Amino acid sequence: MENLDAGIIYNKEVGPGYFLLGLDWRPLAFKPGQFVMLRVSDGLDPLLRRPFGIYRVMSGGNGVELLYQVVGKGTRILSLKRPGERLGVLGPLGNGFTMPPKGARVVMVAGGMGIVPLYPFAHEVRGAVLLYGTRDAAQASVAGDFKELGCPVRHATEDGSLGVKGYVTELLKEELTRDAVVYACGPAPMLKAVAAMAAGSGTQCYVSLERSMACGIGVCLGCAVKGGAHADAENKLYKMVCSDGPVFESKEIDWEAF
Amino acid sequence: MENLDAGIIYNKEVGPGYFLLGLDWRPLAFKPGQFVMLRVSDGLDPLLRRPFGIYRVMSGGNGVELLYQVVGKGTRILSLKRPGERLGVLGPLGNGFTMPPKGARVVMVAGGMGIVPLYPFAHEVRGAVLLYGTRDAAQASVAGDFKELGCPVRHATEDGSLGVKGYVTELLKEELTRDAVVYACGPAPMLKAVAAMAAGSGTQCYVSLERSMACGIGVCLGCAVKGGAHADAENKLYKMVCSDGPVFESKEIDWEAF
Amino acid sequence: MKEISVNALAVEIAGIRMKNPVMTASGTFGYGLEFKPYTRLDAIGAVIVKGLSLRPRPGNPGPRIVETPCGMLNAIGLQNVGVDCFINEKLPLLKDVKTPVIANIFGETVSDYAEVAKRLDSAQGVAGLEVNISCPNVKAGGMVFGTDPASAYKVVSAVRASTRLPVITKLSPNVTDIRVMVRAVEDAGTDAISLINTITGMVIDTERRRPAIANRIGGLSGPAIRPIAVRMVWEAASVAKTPLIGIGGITTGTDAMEFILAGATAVQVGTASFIDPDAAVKVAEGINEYVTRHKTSVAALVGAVGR
Amino acid sequence: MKEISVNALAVEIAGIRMKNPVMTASGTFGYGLEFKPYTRLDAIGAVIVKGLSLRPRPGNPGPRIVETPCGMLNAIGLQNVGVDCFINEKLPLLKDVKTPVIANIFGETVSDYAEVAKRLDSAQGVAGLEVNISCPNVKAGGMVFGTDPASAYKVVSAVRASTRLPVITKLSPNVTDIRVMVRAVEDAGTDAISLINTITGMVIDTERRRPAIANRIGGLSGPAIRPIAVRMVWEAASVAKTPLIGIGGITTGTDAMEFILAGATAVQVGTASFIDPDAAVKVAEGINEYVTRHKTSVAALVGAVGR
Ligand SMILES: Cc1cc2nc3c(=O)[nH]c(=O)nc-3n(C[C@H](O)[C@H](O)[C@H](O)COP(=O)(O)OP(=O)(O)OC[C@H]3O[C@@H](n4cnc5c(N)ncnc54)[C@H](O)[C@@H]3O)c2cc1C
Ligand SMILES: Cc1cc2nc3c(=O)[nH]c(=O)nc-3n(C[C@H](O)[C@H](O)[C@H](O)COP(=O)(O)OP(=O)(O)OC[C@H]3O[C@@H](n4cnc5c(N)ncnc54)[C@H](O)[C@@H]3O)c2cc1C
Ligand SMILES: Cc1cc2nc3c(=O)[nH]c(=O)nc-3n(C[C@H](O)[C@H](O)[C@H](O)COP(=O)(O)O)c2cc1C
Ligand SMILES: Cc1cc2nc3c(=O)[nH]c(=O)nc-3n(C[C@H](O)[C@H](O)[C@H](O)COP(=O)(O)O)c2cc1C
Ligand code: FES
Ligand code: FES
Repeated sequence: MENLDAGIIYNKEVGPGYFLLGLDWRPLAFKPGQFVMLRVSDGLDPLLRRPFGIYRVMSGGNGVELLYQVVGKGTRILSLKRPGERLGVLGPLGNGFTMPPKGARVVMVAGGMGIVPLYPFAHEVRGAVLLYGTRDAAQASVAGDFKELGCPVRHATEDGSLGVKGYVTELLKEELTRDAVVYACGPAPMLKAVAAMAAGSGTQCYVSLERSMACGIGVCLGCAVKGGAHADAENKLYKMVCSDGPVFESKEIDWEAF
Repeated sequence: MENLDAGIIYNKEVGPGYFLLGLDWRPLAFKPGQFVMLRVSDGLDPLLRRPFGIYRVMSGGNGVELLYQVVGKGTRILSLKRPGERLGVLGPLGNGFTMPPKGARVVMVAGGMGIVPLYPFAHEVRGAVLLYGTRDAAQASVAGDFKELGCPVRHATEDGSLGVKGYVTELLKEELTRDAVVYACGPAPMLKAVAAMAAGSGTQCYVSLERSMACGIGVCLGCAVKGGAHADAENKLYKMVCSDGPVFESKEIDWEAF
Repeated sequence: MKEISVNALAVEIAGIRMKNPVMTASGTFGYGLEFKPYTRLDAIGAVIVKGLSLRPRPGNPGPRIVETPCGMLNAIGLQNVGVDCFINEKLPLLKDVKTPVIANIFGETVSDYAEVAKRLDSAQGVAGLEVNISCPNVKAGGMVFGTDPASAYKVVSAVRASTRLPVITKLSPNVTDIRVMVRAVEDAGTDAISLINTITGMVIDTERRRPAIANRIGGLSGPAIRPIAVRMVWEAASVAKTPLIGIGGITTGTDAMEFILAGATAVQVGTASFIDPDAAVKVAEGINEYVTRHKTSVAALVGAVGR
Repeated sequence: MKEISVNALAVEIAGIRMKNPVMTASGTFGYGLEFKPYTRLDAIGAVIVKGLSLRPRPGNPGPRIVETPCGMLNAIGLQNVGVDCFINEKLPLLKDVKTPVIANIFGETVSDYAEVAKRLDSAQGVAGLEVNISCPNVKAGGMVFGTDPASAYKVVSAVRASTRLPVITKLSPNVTDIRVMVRAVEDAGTDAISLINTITGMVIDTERRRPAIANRIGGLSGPAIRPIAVRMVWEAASVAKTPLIGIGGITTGTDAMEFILAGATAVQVGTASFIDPDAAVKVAEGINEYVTRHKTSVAALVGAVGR
């Protein structure tokens, strides 16, 4: 875990509103699914850091790449940063993915920017299938990186411009076999649906969650999600996405409250 | 008076911490001594605009130039802006300089960045002498622009690296004749000294003042300075630097309170 | 500029009809006239002018303002031309503006307040009064009235008895429980309530080791205080019987919608007008965008956040 | 890192000796341990841990936080492991840290407070207690005690009677007159006073038309509130007989100096530790830079702004 200023090597738009950010920071080690807290402004507004998954080690190994989408104030400011500027980086943070048992059929489910933590995961677990839901074909361009890893990719798009028309859960139905292990990351409604389907078929399922964060290191207690039936002790009712997660087994979470 | 977004044509360091900012905005008209309020941040911090004098029309006439020094948060942010970015501009604002009576011997006194409003003034009143106080020779490089206008320039530097060693008021002593009209802009202690000297010798003296500003248009009543003996009516006790000034005859000001 | 759909935006406060819910906050919009070069006064819901007292006031010595994180601190000291000068010299110039003009008033004593109200009562072109019982920047009067329910009651009763104009009371946020103040001024007969005025604050110039503004303590305004203001409107709405006007750090239509959803019928734009003299109109446009996109109206959204 | 000159920075609060005046604010520094990878705990004046209650508390449902202009709103709901777990599991791990550890305590009733204080009294490694009578995010207790002088008096008296440890009382800013609260808790025997806790606020998610945090109302912290906090310390200093600890939006040494000049003997760094887990140490370094440059000491500057 480091707390330092990293230099920007590149920060380029690679899809509609999607940016690939190359930092000259090479963490000693990181697990797929871990994230960093980035300070996007030197000033006091926006005040808080923003969490971003680690996408991959830069080719050549001189740093890491993050992949992000512009959705609000902080990411807009980030998208205006240029090579040579420096950013506060805190990380790697969080637990990262638990590796699947040997021989399991690994199914990755991503919605939109949920693709990010799955890339380093796919890098370690070669051959996993990726089900990828996006708004349209343009948004899905990142899938190319997964194909290079040898992952079969199946697309669902809201506008039907690539793969099946509709939600990615349509694709999951066909892949949900007993021997599967699901790894999912994406918007809350998608995760809820995935968790429900996995529970229905008794499939083991890991989800990577997102919550607004202030600290990223488990101390502000701001990123709480309610634990599921397994959350017994009263003071363990809530789990912190940043430090207990961001990856949870889906049965650890109270999906009603999510 | 306009309220618009202007594009940055250039923003280059021309001296130690001094920047020349070229904007693609050409005001219909402006008077020497007028200023603009610049919005340096799209965000909410820093919240308020910052006032800067209009230095001159860009060569070619496609815009105007401002000259500023980095002293704090807002000017630091400004110095990082690059060509193509846009800035909110409100102006031209303020009264500007009253032109000297025909035949008067015009003496300009500048301290540091106080040089800015005097340039367009010198441009109209050719041949005025400039007494220029800076910390050192490096800071005084802007004087070249005045020499091009044909202004005799005499320097005072705190470290003695150019002209006389000490304050610019040393130079003024020698120039304070009865037929002189003084135009001064600079830090408060300099202006106080200049006003006192002018009062002592009965010389007419105009000063351009600086005060923290919120609105720049006379409505927040934040930039008040106390009027001198001439401020009679109770509700006219205070003058607004932005709308009653920034240029005042020195006898209009209560220098004790300044 | 998109056309603002009048019906979806129109609101009424104490009989004052406004084409949209955006008013200018007192002390941040001069006497209105100063903004003519920069904005369309006709596109603003109502213009509230700088606080007026019985006699002209010179205001406080400088420095009077200092910037703070996402806000500013001011101690202007209610500098103003006095109610008579306002009536004779400023008001006539606002005659052609197709927007209600509301006079913000202030006194050092209860009878001052009543007298200012009386003089404005007979003036042409004043749509209503806003009673400032909450200015933190003057020694006498001001905030004392705004933090003590009994004093507030007295001031508002006296103003109420001195005018037939609609009376809006502007509350101070510097209290333990805003609901107590709401009840007091409603009992005194106010027709509407605006909140919040600035929050008392202080900045110290550490290099000079003295307060950054000459008055030492000033009033904090701007986006920094918005969450506090929204909370106070929400609390006030839980007991108020009269319409509320939300104020504090509004810079966009979305900001304004927070106040409306919390229970305000209208809003005021203050500090934002310093940063952009066209801010009030832009806020109205933003509200228009919101209600259009949500296919609803401002009136339907007042207090719609649910409790 | 420059060497911090110990003598010029050292202060003492109620018998607690600190190498510098920078403490960590409760609820923003966990139980201290979490920060070991990111900062030098030994370089902090004192560590104040998350608020402790008699029994463990699960806290509020999410969302619990939302960003605001130059600040944040939180309603954590005082989630904590409970005083016994703290004593048995957390405290022993802090044994080697060469910095006083202060326990922040909280109860739903007066006797809860007293009982928590009693249990900590016999614990090894607790240098003092900070009594939180000002948390806005829980229904019972919390802010009720902090806004009513009589209730505050009761709580502090009960704690005072239950422990030999130094007692610091942490005041709520949500009051009309902080001086009244200062007098009440001093009468009850507090050894020092810390202020301010968060200011109640609200943010509305306009798209969803509901409060942005599940608890609806939360506590505002961060640079946005600093001018309010400085003003309250300055006001408190005009009547306080015990040392004050200034809190609210401190991110730099200069910010801290504002509080010290206003009358605080020490300061606490809160929200800033979320943005930079090394913030408290950096604030101490900034204070060191200031006192070195001005050739003076912290102790000499307490309240030096002049009135
Ligand atoms: C562990 C973790 C890993 C993440 N990894 C990535 C990533 O690799 N790439 C990427 O593009 N995004 C990622 N996100 C989401 C990213 O943090 C948010 O998009 C970002 O913080 C938004 O900041 P903003 O200032 O632009 O938006 P804001 O102006 O703060 O908000 C804009 C919108 O985004 C929502 N939002 C704000 N913060 C979050 C958040 N933390 N999580 C979810 N929604 C939020 C708001 O509710 C609002 O609707 C991750 C989030 C978490 C918690
Ligand atoms: C009418 C007018 C014209 C000006 N013209 C120019 C110009 O042409 N070129 C130029 O470089 N500067 C000019 N200034 C000064 C310039 O506005 C300030 O330097 C700038 O606002 C500082 O902003 P900041 O955020 O960098 O500093 P801050 O972080 O706000 O403050 C840094 C330091 O600057 C001081 N300061 C802040 N605002 C002002 C101010 N308005 N006037 C004086 N001191 C201030 C502060 O007290 C502090 O010591 C002018 C000021 C006025 C009032
Ligand atoms: C410079 C300044 C002057 C003000 N003068 C007055 C005034 O004369 N009367 C009044 O009722 N409120 C006055 N206010 C308070 C504003 O009307 C408003 O209540 C407050 O600024 C909060 O809104 P804002 O955050 O949008 O600025 C003043 C505020 C500022 C910043
Ligand atoms: C997330 C969070 C949790 C907090 N928890 C506590 C607490 O348990 N006990 C307490 O006395 N204060 C608590 N506080 C208040 C802080 O200690 C501090 O008084 C306040 O945040 C103002 O300081 P700041 O602006 O530096 O953050 C909490 C603040 C935050 C932001
Ligand atoms: S973000 Fe602070 S505990 Fe998770
Ligand atoms: S800056 Fe607002 S009146 Fe001058």
